[in-house]
Amino acid sequence: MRVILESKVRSKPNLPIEAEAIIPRNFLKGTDHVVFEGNKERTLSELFWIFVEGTAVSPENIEVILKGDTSRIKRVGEYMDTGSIVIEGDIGMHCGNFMSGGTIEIRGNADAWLGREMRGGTILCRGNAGHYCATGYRGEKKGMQGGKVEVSGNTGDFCAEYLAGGTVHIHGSTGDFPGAEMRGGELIIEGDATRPCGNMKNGSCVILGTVHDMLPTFEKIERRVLPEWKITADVYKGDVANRGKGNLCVRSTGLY
Amino acid sequence: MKCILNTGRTVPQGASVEHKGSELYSTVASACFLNPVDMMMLGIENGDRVRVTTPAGHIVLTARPAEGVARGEIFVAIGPYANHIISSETHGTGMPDFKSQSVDVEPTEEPIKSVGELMEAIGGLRYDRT
Amino acid sequence: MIERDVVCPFCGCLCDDLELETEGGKIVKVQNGCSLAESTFMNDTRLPAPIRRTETGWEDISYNEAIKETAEILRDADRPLLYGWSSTHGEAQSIGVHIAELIGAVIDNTSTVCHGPSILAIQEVGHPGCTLGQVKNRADVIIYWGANPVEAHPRHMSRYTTYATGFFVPEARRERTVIVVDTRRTDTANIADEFVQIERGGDYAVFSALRAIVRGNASVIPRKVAGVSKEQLIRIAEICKKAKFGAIFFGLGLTMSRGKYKNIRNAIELTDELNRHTKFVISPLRGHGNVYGSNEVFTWMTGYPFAVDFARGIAFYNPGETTAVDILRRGECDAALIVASDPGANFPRAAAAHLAKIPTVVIDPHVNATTALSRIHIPCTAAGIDAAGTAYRMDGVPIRLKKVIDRGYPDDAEILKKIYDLLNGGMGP
Amino acid sequence: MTELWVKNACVIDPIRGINGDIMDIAIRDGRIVESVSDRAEVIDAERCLTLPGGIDSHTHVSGTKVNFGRYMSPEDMRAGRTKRKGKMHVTSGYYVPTTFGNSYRYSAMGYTTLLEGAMAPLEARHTHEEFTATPHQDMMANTLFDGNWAVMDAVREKDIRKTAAVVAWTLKAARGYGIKLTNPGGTEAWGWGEDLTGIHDTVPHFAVTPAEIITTMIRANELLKLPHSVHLHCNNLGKPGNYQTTLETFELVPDLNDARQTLYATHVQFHAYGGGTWKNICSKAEEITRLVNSKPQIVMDMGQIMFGRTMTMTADGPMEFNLHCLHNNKWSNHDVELETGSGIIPVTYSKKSTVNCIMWAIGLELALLTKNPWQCLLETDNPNGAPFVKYPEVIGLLMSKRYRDEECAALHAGTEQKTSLYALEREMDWHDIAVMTRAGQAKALGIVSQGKGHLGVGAEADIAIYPIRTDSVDPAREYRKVVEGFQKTRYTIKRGRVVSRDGEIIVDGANATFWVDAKVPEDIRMENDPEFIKRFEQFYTVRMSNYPVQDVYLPRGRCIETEAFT
Repeated sequence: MRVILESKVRSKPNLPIEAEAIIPRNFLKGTDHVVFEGNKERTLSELFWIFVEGTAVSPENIEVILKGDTSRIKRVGEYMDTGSIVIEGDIGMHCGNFMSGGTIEIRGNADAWLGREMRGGTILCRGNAGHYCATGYRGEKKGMQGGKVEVSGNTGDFCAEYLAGGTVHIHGSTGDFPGAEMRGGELIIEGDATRPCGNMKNGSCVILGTVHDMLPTFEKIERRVLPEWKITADVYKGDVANRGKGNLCVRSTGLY
Repeated sequence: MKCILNTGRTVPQGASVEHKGSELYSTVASACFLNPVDMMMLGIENGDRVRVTTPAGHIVLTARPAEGVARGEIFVAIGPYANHIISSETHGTGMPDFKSQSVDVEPTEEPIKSVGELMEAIGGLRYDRT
Repeated sequence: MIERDVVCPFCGCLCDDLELETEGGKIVKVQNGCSLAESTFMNDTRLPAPIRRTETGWEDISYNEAIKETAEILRDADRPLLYGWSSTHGEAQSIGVHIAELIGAVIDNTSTVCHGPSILAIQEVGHPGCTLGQVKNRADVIIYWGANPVEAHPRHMSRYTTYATGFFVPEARRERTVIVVDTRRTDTANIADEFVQIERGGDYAVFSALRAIVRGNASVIPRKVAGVSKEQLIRIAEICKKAKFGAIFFGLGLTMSRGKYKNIRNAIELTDELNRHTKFVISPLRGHGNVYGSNEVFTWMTGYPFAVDFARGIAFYNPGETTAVDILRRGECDAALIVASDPGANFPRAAAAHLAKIPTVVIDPHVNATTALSRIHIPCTAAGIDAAGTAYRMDGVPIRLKKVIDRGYPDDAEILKKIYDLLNGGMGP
Repeated sequence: MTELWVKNACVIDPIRGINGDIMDIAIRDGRIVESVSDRAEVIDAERCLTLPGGIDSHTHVSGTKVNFGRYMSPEDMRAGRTKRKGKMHVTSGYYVPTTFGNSYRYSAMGYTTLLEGAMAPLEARHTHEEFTATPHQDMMANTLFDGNWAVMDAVREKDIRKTAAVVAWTLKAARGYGIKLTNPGGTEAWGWGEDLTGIHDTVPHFAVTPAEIITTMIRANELLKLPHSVHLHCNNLGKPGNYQTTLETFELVPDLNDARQTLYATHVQFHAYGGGTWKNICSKAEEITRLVNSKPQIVMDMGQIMFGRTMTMTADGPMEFNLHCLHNNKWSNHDVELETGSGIIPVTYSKKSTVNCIMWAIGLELALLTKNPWQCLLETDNPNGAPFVKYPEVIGLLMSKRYRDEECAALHAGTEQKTSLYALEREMDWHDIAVMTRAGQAKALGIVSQGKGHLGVGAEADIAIYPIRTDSVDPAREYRKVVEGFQKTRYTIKRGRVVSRDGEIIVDGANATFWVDAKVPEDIRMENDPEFIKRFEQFYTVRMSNYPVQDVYLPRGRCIETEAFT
């Protein structure tokens, strides 16, 4: 079954919409769902043109497609456990919060907190992602714990903060402090990064581009070839500001 | 000249902060402190005006020498002048880059605007009957 | 008439030993206060009556009219923002939170552009602190990091730290080692025993290096970190470890520079590490007189110190999303109530500009930059001058602000209560 | 005049010796009376269990430390969120809820009076502000004296009268209720990052010992005729082997008061550890209760822990730091000049941890081994051992051996040999529970005469009606019904008004705050003592005139005056 949601023109287009109801499983029971625009409760049909094609008996066969201006819609895919969501344009904050299964594809850019506290499933963002991509919530000790987030473009600051499990793969560059407070999982940055892995405790991070402002508290252990990335990397252990046992691999700049 | 804009509290700014219409406040908040060597490089003297530009806009300030300011930096008191050119990006933290905005500094003959004029430039209307 | 032990409401020091002389309902002399206190009490020019912006200019309106229109603006909004709160008392703050809860607003206070990042850091790692008297009576090592109390908190050093006579440090300055860390040589730096000049944006790296040194990992540290020599870092670490009682005070130099809350987190973790060797505490130098009070009141009422979004009925908190600058920058809010603060002057231009595009109401004793951006400005009392109420000092000590004179203005709590009653279906004023 | 008539109530009122009688209760203007007119509103209790309103004699719900627990825990705030609804404000939080969250949830459980366990006098105004925002319970505040410089000076001078005078002045200034000692002397040592290891250690620079502080304060307390006894959090909390400190401390306590205990020892579970390391820690509940059973002058409370996530918060700063070094999670500390300290860290009690399992067992052992339920009151040191919403489960465990067995089966295997719990057959009855959750507290706090903790004529009409039929529920078997029944009252009546029905708050609260003004003779009042004034102005950072809490902070303050020294 395919559910197509096309955003309607709104009189106040900057008002955020919170739409955690948009997950595949919910459309098994029809399209009558509640979403929120600012401090007002709305029905899905007040904000979207809804088209349903085909039928489904189980949620894994449901595909939800979002069209139109969706850049202010938050929490799409929150607690999603199966099925798929395709967002043709940009998506607002908190897309895929607590997601445990299924796939989300974003063809445009994603706003901040993409895949926050994710447990499983896959998010693919073909554009850029905002700040706090694949991270956690304020005060929590664990961020993303499982699944995969892949971003074709760049991300903002604090990417994969508190990463505890799963894989975060950024094809472009990240901003400041990617992998800060990492506890586990794997972070791959193909482009550049600033101050990576500040205060990391565990997990591993590979950076193929240039590192700016490398922190002084990483201990260089060895130089090693990483066959899967076809590079020679300097391998650091850290962050030794704490008892960190994380691995940070940075492409060697010197000759080998 | 490329510089980093730093902002902060100062006693004169604090003392006149509740009187933003006053000339004193304007003078205090529109002062731009530079390292004397940077002033020499720009060819300006104490009291000359500089135009400071960022992607967010530009502002005209009065240059003042200060030994304590490092080269390549400028210091402006917290307030509407500095804010006129600071980006509203907060990096997901709620806090703008009040202390690390990249700016371009050049000498200028343009006049200093009043706080009222700055507010009118963004759609406000001065109230000056007190 | 002489009033003794008056509390100055200007900054987070809340000095409570001022002497004010009043004459015929006017303050004529301020003693014991710093120059900021003096201007707070002496140059207190007010907006005389409520005003409203019209097509052609400003007109005076009655309080009742202003309050009624404010209630209507807030009632009609889909995403109202209630911002400010730091220069008034807890009683007004508390009504503000109730209004936000009632109408599904976002309520934020000025810590958002001040020590909001410190709060984020504390939420990650906690806060080993103390009241200021502990520092005064015990501290033999005092560190000011990214802070300039000479300019921002002029009596901090004489009342609480460097120059204060303490029970266990009777010789005050002679028994205390003062370290100042900053990117520029400020007036505070000039009195330091040890000045550490750091490259802009290098605070995080320096904290990391100090933590590693204190943990015994000095060998990893390169010869220079953010412009600071390894020798100096090791020296600082030794001074700290040998302290009987050390205190770090930090300011906007950490909260506003790149990395924001990560700088403070690292400072707190250094403090934590030092506690494994001796006694160490850390505290933010809070700016506005009662900004800490706004955090306290918001917290016991909503669970969060700032940036609380009631749009969904429950309280939601996520700085970067629910903070005032972000909501304005994104053009989200469609009405604003600004109480006891001046975002017109203190917010970046793009954020301030949005206030002029939407109906904005200001409740504040003084004409300020936001007045020009507003639709209505309602003048009120100033807490600590002509209104009494609770304020929280930067270290959490609650102090009662006094009403020193009467100038005939209504208390902002009273104005807010009337707005609340109107919104809650009451008949109104 | 408002009247209410509760009919068909199955009343257990231990103070009046009533145990399960079916009776009617007449209420006029907030108090219990002989009879009401026929215009009175009628509530049919349908023979449900009806008790005096619950009283918590040791909880942390208001003030600097509690609010800091909230401030640093956005992750907890999202764990318990409710919307504004009717008269109910928004609430947030699970283990450190907002003030309204605390108030509503206590009210739903039938609690109408709370004693905040720790208030630093310098920050008393804050506690009282939060009391006002906790509207459905009458409040009182234990006032911290453990590191009070003026007290320690007077103790060193062996001057009980002066000690009492300092206490009287401070209690009045802080609008406090009673004397709280938290790790006496230890919090001052923590000002230097140190702690004391026993009650005969000397407090650095003050030349007094915890034993001297405790014994002098006990005598000062009685000299002042305070309604409550000294309320003690013993030294060495949470350390393996600390039961010896606890026993030594209990041995110091004379029997000085006919109406109540002479010492209230709080959260004794945390003070009843044998062994010497975390590896060989074991329960010493038997030793502790053996002594308590022979000393009627001591009342304790359980300090029960329950498994799950919570927050520890106490004035015991050094203990929190030690705990932090084990957990390495976030840590806050807040020392208060010339008075006390405090620390906060989040913890998770896990069934996988033998230490946690032993702690859980000790709390229950203490209650089950104490012969007289008036001597061991039920609480969790909220939120230290568990949030108070777990009380119904604790009640269930005390009433049902089967429930305990089921829980024990899930514990870490090493637990059984380290405690005596598995062998204890005792199952408490409804009357025991009524004693341990209200009557005992009222007596221990000295508020029976204020009309608390009983339903006699003249008492405050604070009443909890639970959806439990004691004639048809067998708590030993149907403990789930017991737990559910104590979670939500059918009616909670506060001062004659129904405030909560089936868990929902239906009116705005209007609580009172109790405080004590002990009048000491003019010649030794501290406000007339030039040396006290001089030291105050020199070493505090607020002026003495700005220190006392103004009356405006207690809009419904109820002052209990005592004539001290008479």
